[in-house]
Amino acid sequence: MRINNKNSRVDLTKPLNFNFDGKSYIGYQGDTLASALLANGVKIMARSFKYGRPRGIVGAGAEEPNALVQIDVGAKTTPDLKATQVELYDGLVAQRTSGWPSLAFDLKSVGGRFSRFMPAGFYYKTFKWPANFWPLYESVIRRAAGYGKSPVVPDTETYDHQHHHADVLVVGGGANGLLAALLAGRSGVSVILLDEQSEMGGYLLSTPNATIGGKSAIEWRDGMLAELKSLPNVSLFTRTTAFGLHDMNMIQAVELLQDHLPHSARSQTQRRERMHRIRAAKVTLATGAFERPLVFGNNDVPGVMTASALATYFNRYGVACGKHALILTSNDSAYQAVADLAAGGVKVTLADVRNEINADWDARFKQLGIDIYAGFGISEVLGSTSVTGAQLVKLQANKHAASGAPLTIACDVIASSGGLSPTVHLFCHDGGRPTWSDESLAFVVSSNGRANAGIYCVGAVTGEFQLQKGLVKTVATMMELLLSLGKKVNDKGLHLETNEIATSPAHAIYRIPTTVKAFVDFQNDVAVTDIALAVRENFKSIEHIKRYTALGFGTDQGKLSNVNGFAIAAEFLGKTIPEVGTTTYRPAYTPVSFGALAGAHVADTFEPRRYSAMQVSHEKYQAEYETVGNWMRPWYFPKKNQDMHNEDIHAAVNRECLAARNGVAMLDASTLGKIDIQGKDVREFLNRVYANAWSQLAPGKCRYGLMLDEAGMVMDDGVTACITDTHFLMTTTTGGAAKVMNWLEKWHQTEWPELEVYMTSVTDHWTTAALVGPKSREVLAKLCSDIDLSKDAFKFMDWRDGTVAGVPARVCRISFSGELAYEINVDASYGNYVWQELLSAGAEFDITPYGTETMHVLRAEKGFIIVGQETDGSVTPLDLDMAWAVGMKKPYSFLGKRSLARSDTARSDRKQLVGLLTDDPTFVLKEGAQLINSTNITPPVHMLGHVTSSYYSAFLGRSIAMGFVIDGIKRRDNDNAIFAYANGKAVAVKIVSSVFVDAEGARHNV
Amino acid sequence: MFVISCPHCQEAREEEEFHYEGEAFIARPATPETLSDEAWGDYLFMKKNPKGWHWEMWNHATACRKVFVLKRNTANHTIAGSWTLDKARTVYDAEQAAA
Amino acid sequence: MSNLELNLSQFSPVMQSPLYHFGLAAKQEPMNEGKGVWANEIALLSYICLRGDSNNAAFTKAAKKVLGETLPTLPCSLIGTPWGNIYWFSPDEWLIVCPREKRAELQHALQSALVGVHSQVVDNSGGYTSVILRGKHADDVLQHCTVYDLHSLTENKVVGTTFGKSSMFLHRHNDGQNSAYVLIFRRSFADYIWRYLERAATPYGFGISTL
Amino acid sequence: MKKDYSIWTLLSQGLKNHVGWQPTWRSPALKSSYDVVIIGAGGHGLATAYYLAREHGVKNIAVLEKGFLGGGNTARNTTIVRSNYLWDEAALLYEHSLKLWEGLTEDINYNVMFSQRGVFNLGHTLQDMRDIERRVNANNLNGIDALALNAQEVKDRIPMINIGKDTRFPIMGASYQPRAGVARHDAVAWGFARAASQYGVDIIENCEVTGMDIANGQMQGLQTNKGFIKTSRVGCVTAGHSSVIAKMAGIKMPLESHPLQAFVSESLKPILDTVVMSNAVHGYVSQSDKGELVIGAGIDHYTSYTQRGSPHIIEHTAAAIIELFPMFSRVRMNRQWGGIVDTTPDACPIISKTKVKGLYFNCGWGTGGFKATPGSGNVFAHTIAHDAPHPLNAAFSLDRFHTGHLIDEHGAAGVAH
Ligand SMILES: Cc1cc2nc3c(=O)[nH]c(=O)nc-3n(C[C@H](O)[C@H](O)[C@H](O)COP(=O)(O)OP(=O)(O)OC[C@H]3O[C@@H](n4cnc5c(N)ncnc54)[C@H](O)[C@@H]3O)c2cc1C
Ligand SMILES: NC(=O)c1ccc[n+]([C@@H]2O[C@H](COP(=O)([O-])OP(=O)(O)OC[C@H]3O[C@@H](n4cnc5c(N)ncnc54)[C@H](O)[C@@H]3O)[C@@H](O)[C@H]2O)c1
Ligand SMILES: Cc1cc2nc3c(=O)[nH]c(=O)nc-3n(C[C@H](O)[C@H](O)[C@H](O)COP(=O)(O)O)c2cc1C
Ligand SMILES: [Zn+2]
Repeated sequence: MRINNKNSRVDLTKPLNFNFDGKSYIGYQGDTLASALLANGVKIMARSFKYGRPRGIVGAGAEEPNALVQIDVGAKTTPDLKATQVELYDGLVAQRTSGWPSLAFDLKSVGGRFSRFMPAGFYYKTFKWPANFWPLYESVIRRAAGYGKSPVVPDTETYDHQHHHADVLVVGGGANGLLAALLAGRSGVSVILLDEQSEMGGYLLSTPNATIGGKSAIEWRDGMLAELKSLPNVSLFTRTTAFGLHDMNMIQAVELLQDHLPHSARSQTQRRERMHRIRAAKVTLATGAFERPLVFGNNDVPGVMTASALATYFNRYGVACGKHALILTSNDSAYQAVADLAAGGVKVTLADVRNEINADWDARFKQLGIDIYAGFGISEVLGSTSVTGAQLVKLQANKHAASGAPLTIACDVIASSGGLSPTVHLFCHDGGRPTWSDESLAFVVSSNGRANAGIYCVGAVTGEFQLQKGLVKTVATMMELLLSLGKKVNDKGLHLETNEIATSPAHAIYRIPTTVKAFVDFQNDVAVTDIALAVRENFKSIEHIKRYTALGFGTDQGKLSNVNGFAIAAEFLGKTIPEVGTTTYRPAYTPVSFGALAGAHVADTFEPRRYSAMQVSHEKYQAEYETVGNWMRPWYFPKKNQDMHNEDIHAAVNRECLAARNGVAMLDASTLGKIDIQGKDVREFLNRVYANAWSQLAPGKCRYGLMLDEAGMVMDDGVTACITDTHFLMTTTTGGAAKVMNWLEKWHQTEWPELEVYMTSVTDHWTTAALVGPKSREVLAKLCSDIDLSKDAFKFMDWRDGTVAGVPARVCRISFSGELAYEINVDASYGNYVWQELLSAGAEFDITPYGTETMHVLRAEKGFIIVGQETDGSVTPLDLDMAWAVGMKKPYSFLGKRSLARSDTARSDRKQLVGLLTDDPTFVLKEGAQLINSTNITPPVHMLGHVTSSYYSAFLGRSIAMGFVIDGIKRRDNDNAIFAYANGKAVAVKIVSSVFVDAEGARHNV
Repeated sequence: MFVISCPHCQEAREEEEFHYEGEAFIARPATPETLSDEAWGDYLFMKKNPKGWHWEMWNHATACRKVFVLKRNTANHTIAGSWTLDKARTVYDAEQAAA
Repeated sequence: MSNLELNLSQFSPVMQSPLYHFGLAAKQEPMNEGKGVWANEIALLSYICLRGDSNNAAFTKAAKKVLGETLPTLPCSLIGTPWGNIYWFSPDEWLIVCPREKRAELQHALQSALVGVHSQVVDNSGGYTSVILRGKHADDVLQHCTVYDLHSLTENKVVGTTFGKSSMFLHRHNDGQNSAYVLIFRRSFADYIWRYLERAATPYGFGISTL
Repeated sequence: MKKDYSIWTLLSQGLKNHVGWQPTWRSPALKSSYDVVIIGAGGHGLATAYYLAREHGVKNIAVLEKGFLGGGNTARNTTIVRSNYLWDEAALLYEHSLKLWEGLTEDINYNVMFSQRGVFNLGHTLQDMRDIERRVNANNLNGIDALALNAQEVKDRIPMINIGKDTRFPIMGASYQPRAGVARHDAVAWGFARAASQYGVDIIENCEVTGMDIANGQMQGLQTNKGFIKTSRVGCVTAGHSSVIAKMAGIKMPLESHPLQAFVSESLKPILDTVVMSNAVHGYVSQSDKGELVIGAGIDHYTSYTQRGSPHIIEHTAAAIIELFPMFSRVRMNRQWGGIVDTTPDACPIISKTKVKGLYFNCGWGTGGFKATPGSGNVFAHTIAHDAPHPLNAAFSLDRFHTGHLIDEHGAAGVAH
């Protein structure tokens, strides 16, 4: 029921329409969905996970275990939000996330009647028979499980990250957080203060009648905020939750930027959420505490909540959750709520498990006409779908048993307080542990216990629940923090005395004895009896109890239930609570969207796409692309065929291949890694990092090199040019470039610093056009007059400097296709220009740009390997039949050499690379086909190796392939066929040399 | 999520700027050919992998591209210091001698 | 690479900068209050990588002779010279950024001065480009793109750090009161970096500023 | 063995308020000597003890656990079970395990909820597709169920997945193993503990091994925080901590212990009924029976024993999941955690004797050993019982790192879970 409470933060002049579970309601600006629903008298908001019991709102914030709702529809729909954290906006549409067919009647509740047969872990003991029925059982279980629905269409809103570096981060904007931030701010250091809620103030917003320094709670907060806002070195963030604290005070915090706005007010150019990554020299945790309910019979009936929630709805939202409230407490923290409600016209009955009531309070209560039951507890709540009353029992001295007949109290809302549980989560994320305090009856963190890590704690989180004492300690703690930053604290004009009534000690009690189900963790239906069962079954570690009962497993992560669970476990284990300890607190403090975690790293900007300078032209030629490393490389260039469709890859590749073999074609080879290496020891350096020898290579010449890892396995390859005796230009594979660069640097820096070499990556500087084919010389000649291109002046494996199309170029006569070919390297700024010029110059010869697929076919026809396709990290040069590329006589034991001599690596009968031919020349083997001895494919079948490369060679008019075969080199060209297995079929193949075209190299020697 | 001081850039930087390069001070044998398969295999693959203080190499990948040495506790992620390769060597040797 | 300018028939200039395909020149406008973030490419500069041992007098002397200034040895520092800015990349690596017209001369001067000295001079002009970033939200945008602590980025300082999932070298650019930055990064990542920058700047309004 | 879990016992106990349930496993006092001591009460250690007792009739066995049993990687893995590995040695070992999974619930009379919902290993590049083809064919010839699918076939089975060509790493296809799936990780530890306990195995929790007594190359016994234990045979199954134990025996291992992180979303209605893994984007996802999306990341590159990693790894994994399933962008991460995975140079485990007589190691499972739990325990039990490897683990000995006979599974492993 909505009451007119002058302190309420809700603006009754701004009504908002919203819809929950198909019904329309009205709430007000400042409401949460929870407060608005309560104001509208909605009691049932969910059905419980296991038993389908009706559930209502228990808390007022992040601790809410029951009221999980689905907000919005379509692309904006979001599952499992806590109604207590959803700010109301006009037009909000919410759905329940449990209860089928409806909240009023849930089918599970039928099964729920058999709850006695469904204790913790019952599913481990059953659903086992008959064995093959498990899939059926499972599908039933699955359909029963789960809360909200995942969206089914892509998210249309966006997210990003923002990195901050601050001297002091204060987490939590309650009284203590505000004070801490102000003190830090006044000292001049950079400060960030953030709070998860829509406005700063924390619990002050729930206790408007408290006064600080003579000001009302809200006035005091406003004063603090005003000064904080006036400080340029302080940044304030609301709706911002610190959800993870990581090593060295890296805090992840997510800011909700738009979800609280009506759709009409949301902007496409703004983010939905922003993740702040805050690296803070010092962190001050002012995260407060959650009130812990007491555990009693049927404590899950809608209308049972925590006393602080009751107070919060009443004071902050102007909502009375009932006309007659029964409040059960074991401590004084609920008293203010009792007084506020009574003063506000609610009939209040107070039950306190303690036998004496603090005298001052007693007087207050008497004035307010409150019935008080001292030494009483609630044994059982009455009512099924909502509270109608409760049974009170007189507790015996030990409080574990009741004496005398219960008396029945009629009421329509019940609230309880078992004390406060500090919000220690963040403190523990990076390995910290809370300690039990018998005085606070809570797991607390010390204000400076982790000062060495830069972590300080203030307020309720430290177990100091008195407002005034807390604030005073906050000043002391901040003094220490600022001192460590070489600053002084300045508390000028801060008056911290409050109007609190001194409190009397709380009583250590967590559950009231009862004969009916009493729930500890509402969301997972964990009852006291489940914890008892777990212990009985020897799940005695609190981690086992958690895992067996699912205590604290839910979306609230046990904010309300954990400590009660630990305490009740201790009782059954006959241990003290500190002996039992806590489970591990992990991120996220409250759930955070995948979108916020991903930030900008989605879609176009998920990961870099690297392009060469010729991309502009490739676009024009409508290339299809292949991803190689981070690069986007043209895979092939489909042409429109007669009926104006694009050619398929086979037509395109055949055309491109024939152009290269018979006319002229051109490949963008810019993506190859290029490393410029200089110094007097370059040759020695190359001798060490390459398998082959470099001492003799003359300036003006190029050589192919094989690079091995220390295990002797082929790691990369490429052609390296000798520019001068002290200057070489190395090329690497496209995918291996970065790896090789680091590899070279690492060996140089760590093992051979004495070698005089420097290396610099020039991959991006040079673009490379590979001009390939019998006509390539003629094309190049049209654009290049200052290099003598004649056969003998410019030999195979030579390089020359000159100009191409007027652009300074380094031309290498090397060939990965076996054809006459020139690789033309120019400054990338001219890359696209030169590429264009070559295309025009070649037009008369029908010059054909080609992609990686054709490059693969051409090199396969020549038996050249591709590192990463022929090799997989388990292949040596000898396996590749490339002993010619290994200089065994080099003085220095080059990288990988020794490994080649290991007993297994040196075996002569390893898998070796060979050529493969099918009998049927039109049949193209599957790359990845396995090679076997016979057509018998009934497993297990002994495998000889596999097909690494396989293509249709338009030039040869037949299919060709390469692959590994055990002892393959010996078996070349002997007639007994082996078989290639793929797609359930085995076809005969002959083992042949892997050079299919021009073994003697006549084609490129022209 | 570490903050690592690069001894070359002489500034504390975020972990994302660096690459981990594994255990430090695994020296390459001077004469591999004279080693047994076992000794060579140990050099190739065996790691201290301690729970506690670990001497390890990092590479300041986005900046100076230098490999340097970090002493880090693998049991609690505290960092004792970072040194250039040659300085680290002396600190490390001294520590070994002491122990 | 979408939004391409496909008209390749007329090639002028024959050089294409790494961000050429975004057609920035056509989109640029004078900075105004309407947008919070302004950027543009400083296209087609020359980038010379110089490596050598700063403890080797022969090297530093030779370098100074050519450059007119001693190479910066203070970590992460940069200095201006008649040639252009010299950036400290590592104890044995510098990047010299100069106008294209000076490239050949500078490269040649360095090479001849360093004959016989253990060093490396490499032209990387095609491999890099620079972007200038301005506007009242320039800092915010950078905070979206890099993990580096901008407070530590004083004048005359250059740092190699992250940009999204790639990397860049970053320094402040003296531009009156507003903070302005220069980003130097590799050609092949330019498309990614520009898209990332555009995306990060959207909430503040993104404009292409006249240089 | 006493088979006392069934719907009937559940009903009868239900009527008696469940007061009659016995401890799932006994917690006896530690004896001063044992025939065999297993270090580490994770799934593998408990399985080892179970098979030692059941198949090799070893009587006097203890399993020592420094914390709570099943609290190591067994407690924190994303539970993917498959056997579609590339090389014969690995494939046959994992398939042996998969076969045991198929009968495990009955075998140990404990519902491990083994759910054969199939596993997709996505391919995003031409080379991925070659590797997939190669692996699938090898699997078939080894008698392991496996299919190679193209992008459309993947889409047909997983309607939510994004196979658009506009993505950074367009999905080109996948390998699919229908018999693969997931299981309830805790149940595996508890079920094996219960079964082993019923065979008389002593499981000692909160008992940390701190040292070893070895005399002339022979195991004599173990020092623990609960005192000395005499034994001549010790099986070490301590995953991330294996190097630490090895050091006690003066042995160096080819292991590095890295953080491996995972996270779960809030609980959702059924949305994904299979398991999807991608090496290229570094993420994998399935939905548990309770409804949360269970998501695994790539490993952190540094070594650590803290059971935590760096947040940017999780951030990247979230991005990877959105790349595959753009609709999950608004789904929220509920909890994140890490484990300590013992990685080897060839991404294959070590199940081996050592140069210390009576000391055996079972480790190096890295990011992918949960699936092997029954099989690993089974062959390791054999190795200990016979002081000689089972044929299925002969290839996984330590000396492969000296001979060079590595079993390079990186291709098949990558994100190996
Ligand atoms: C995040 C994550 C995701 C994974 N996902 C998968 C997956 O999807 N599929 C898959 O197959 N695998 C996966 N794995 C790997 C898998 O979890 C492990 O390989 C497997 O669980 C190892 O089991 P274990 O019993 O050998 O180790 P553990 O379960 O770690 O058991 C080792 C035990 O040894 C104990 N111990 C250590 N030192 C001592 C000592 N000194 N004294 C006594 N006891 C000691 C530890 O406390 C621990 O309980 C994943 C791992 C992680 C961390
Ligand atoms: N009776 C109660 O239920 C109750 C609860 C809390 C505090 N109090 C009292 O209020 C007074 C002030 O307490 P305080 O200032 O220490 O705490 P507080 O509870 O007043 O304020 C803590 C603030 O931190 C926020 N917060 C918590 N974790 C966060 C996170 N991870 N990210 C962002 N924000 C987060 C909370 O939303 C809250 O606004 C004390 O006297 C205390 O005893 C009472
Ligand atoms: C398959 C799987 C599913 C899990 N589901 C949940 C879950 O729904 N809720 C939860 O709080 N934790 C869940 N966890 C994580 C555990 O709570 C815990 O974080 C993990 O076992 C690591 O232990 P630790 O965090 O205590 O170190 C899950 C863990 C695994 C392995
Ligand atoms: Zn550095």
